[in-house]
Amino acid sequence: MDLTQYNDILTIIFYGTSIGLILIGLYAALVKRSLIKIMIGLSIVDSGVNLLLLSIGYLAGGTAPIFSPAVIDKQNVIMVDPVPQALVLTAIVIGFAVTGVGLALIIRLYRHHKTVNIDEIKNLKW
Amino acid sequence: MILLIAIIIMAIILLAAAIYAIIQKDLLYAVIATSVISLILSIMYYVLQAPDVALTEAAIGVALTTIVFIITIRNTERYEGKKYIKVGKKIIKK
Amino acid sequence: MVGTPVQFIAIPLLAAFLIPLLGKIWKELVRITPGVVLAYLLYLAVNLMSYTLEHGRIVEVIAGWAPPWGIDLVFSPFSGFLATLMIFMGFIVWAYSYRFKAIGDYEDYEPTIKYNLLLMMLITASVGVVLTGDIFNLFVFIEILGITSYGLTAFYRHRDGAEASFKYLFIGSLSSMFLLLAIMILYSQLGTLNMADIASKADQLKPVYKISILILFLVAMGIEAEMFPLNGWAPDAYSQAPAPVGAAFAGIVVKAGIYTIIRLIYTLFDVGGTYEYLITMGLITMIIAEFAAISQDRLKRMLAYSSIGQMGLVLTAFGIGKEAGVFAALFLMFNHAIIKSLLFLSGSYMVYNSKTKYLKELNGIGKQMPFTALLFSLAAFAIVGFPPFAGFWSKLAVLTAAADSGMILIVALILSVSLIEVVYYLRVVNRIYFLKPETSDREIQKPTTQAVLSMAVLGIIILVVGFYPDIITGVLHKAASTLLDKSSYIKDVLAIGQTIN
Amino acid sequence: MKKVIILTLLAIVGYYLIDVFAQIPFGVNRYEGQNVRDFYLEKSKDDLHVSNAVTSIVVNFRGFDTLGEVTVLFLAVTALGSILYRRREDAHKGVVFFSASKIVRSGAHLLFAPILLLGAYVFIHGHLSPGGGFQGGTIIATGFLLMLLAYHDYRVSHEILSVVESLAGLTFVFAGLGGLLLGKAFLENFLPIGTINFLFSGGIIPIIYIAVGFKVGAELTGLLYTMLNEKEYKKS
Repeated sequence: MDLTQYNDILTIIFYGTSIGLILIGLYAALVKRSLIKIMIGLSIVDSGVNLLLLSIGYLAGGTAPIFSPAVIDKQNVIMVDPVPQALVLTAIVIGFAVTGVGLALIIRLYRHHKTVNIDEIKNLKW
Repeated sequence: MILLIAIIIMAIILLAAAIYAIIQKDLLYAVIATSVISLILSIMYYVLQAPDVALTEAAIGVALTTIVFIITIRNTERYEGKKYIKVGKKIIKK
Repeated sequence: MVGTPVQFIAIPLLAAFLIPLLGKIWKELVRITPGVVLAYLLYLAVNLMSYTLEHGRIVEVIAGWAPPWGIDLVFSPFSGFLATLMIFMGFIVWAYSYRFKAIGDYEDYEPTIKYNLLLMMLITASVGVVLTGDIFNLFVFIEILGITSYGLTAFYRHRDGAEASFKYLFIGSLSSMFLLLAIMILYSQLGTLNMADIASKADQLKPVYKISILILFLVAMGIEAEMFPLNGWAPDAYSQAPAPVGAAFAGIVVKAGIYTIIRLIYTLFDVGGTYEYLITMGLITMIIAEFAAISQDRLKRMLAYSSIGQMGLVLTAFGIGKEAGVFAALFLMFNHAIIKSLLFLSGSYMVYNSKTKYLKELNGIGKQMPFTALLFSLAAFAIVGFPPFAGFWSKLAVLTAAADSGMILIVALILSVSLIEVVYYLRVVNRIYFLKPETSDREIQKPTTQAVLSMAVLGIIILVVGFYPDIITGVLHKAASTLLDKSSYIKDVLAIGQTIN
Repeated sequence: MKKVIILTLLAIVGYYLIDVFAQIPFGVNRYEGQNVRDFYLEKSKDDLHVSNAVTSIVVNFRGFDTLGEVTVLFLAVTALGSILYRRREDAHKGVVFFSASKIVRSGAHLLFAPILLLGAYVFIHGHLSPGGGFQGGTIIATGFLLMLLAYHDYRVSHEILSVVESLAGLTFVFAGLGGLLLGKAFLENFLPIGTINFLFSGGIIPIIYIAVGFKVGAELTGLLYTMLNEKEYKKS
């Protein structure tokens, strides 16, 4: 698949989508009053950041950074940057871990307060 | 060209799903929307030549994150806000 | 040399993976292992410290790929000093919580295992943050720090720990997002993640990127360092977490946050006005926190706000810059770690049996718990900076540094804020000794032997440093000059690359 | 009012992000001369004989990050267990859930073994093809998830999980310390590197990735199990 000629459109698509995801997620995380909605917002933000990080490592016309038997002997193969991919891999796993802990906290808050609405959980000032 | 159109459509679905996820009051649907986001993201990662990340996102984002959210919703409440209340097995508007 | 810096991370990890297995053999091992590990690390840290003071930085390469390709750990007088301090405080906190009742009184052993694991990893992650020379590795350690802090804050089931913890988690996730964005922009511009390499290439960076990276970084790390608008999580987390964990937050975690800000500004790059910004934010943080502290009616929240105020003072001192300012800041960090931890440790035994944790329940407790109350008042006198105690010298150092730089306004502000501090600490001391208790038949929880010993050690350190400040100032001067010497940092780290490749 | 403030804030953040990222060209080689990307690609092929460059970065060049990442998962499971912990007498008074229908149960049974096999395949071939310890481990966890959902009384032994987890973690750390003991750096390869694109290549990299696979699989299974058992406070 050759997308080199559409690079300008792709720039807008990838950067735009990821920044859009970040903003939508931030909006949900800051405005919504339901704790679960807040976690959904945070996970959307995470996805946006990951897409942004990955788009930075992309090279037009590059192949995946894998020296498979089909690629290994060819000269002048352009490969996309593997470093952001490794970083995103780490970030996804860490994001999942944090989401899991956050949701466990929500379950425990629900045990005590029988609600997941911030406005009704106010023992400490929010 | 077809690929480009496919990417554009995916980007639109991605943003639409994100907006749907935050305006939907039924949290279960919102969570399904986030899993749609993850699914499309994993295709996008593949387009960006990152099969490793695509596989991770598909496994963690689509499957595990969704299931963890669903477990939480099952243990807490399904609807956002105070508009809905559960009477017996039915959900009614207040 | 007895070992290498990587052991600071590898040994606790080894122990962390072993602890669940060891618990199956003999349950007591779960409690003992972290202490043994921390004691060994302390021995190692002191040894490496004496080596590095003589011979300069120790740079360790991981996986055999020299900087800028691989990850490296840097043990310099500056980072080594902080690491040693953290491990020492970790050991004290471990000793204090060895038989802490609220942690181990469950019939099954699960919580004890989890508490010990999380506490040990909290310390390890802070040490990792301080030692690492790679910016993405820093992110990973900060995430470990975050996860352990969330878990420990919500450790008690009967309190509002979960709420405080969720607040912390929410802010922490946003912070890690900002940090990731900053790393991303940095990588896209310079193509490297190694701090020394970034510092040497920083001139190629356009000002717009520099500013955006700095903003993202300061927002992200201001959260861990309790900088002004971002410290809403701190009082809740401090007061809801188990007492030893509160001490660990004050003594260890905050230091890691401050360290990252300082490393970024002093080593990587700065733009014009960064130091003034640090001074301003530090002063605002300090003033707001001290005013909040004086209006608190619960002991732990008061201590938490006081801790935020002290961190503001540290930031101000770092903002003053030069050798004197950095020295004063490091001295303050050392004193804050020791004294504030002692306040938390002794204070929590005093409020242990009161249900509401209000200050008024402390009336006259000094007669029932003479030793704990004595240590608390010693620490209170030390932290406000009364002359023969440790806190005096650090405050004096800050004031002289500010006066030397001609910032008289700062001197005046620090002095007036100290007055507030004196008022609310003396109010508590007065309450402890001279007011009549409201109820006479109050149940008293006696501190365990380990807790008494650990508190006594801290008390002795306060006295010793107070009378002979020279035993610590030599190290601090050396650490301050290492931090300021940016070019030798770059040279030392990148030179390893030349010797290996 | 609060919404307006937040929207303005978001507008500023958005404008600023677009402003910064508009200056970073997309899909263009930005680095000149010697850089990290080319170095990693070259060394992965020539020095480590690992065909998947992402794997060699994740496990070797930046293996320390991965060690931290595994620790994050480990601690997340620990913290989650501590957060959801309750005394024995409080637990087990939950409502009984219905098992899934017979079709689903047989289907789950049929799929269980192939899913585990797929997971193992993915992490064993992590250095040759896309995938690796994290992906394979997650696939294994989804296999257990299927069984947990199909059978309400399906039990996973916590003992076995924690033993597997600990052993896998120890393997990772010992593989790292092995280099240190042999006079090399922590996590440095000390085994023969084999031929590229064969299963036995890459020295300690496949070993570490297999350990990661077991660890992640056990951890995520434990996490799901802990959360799924959290059911008695359901409104009744």
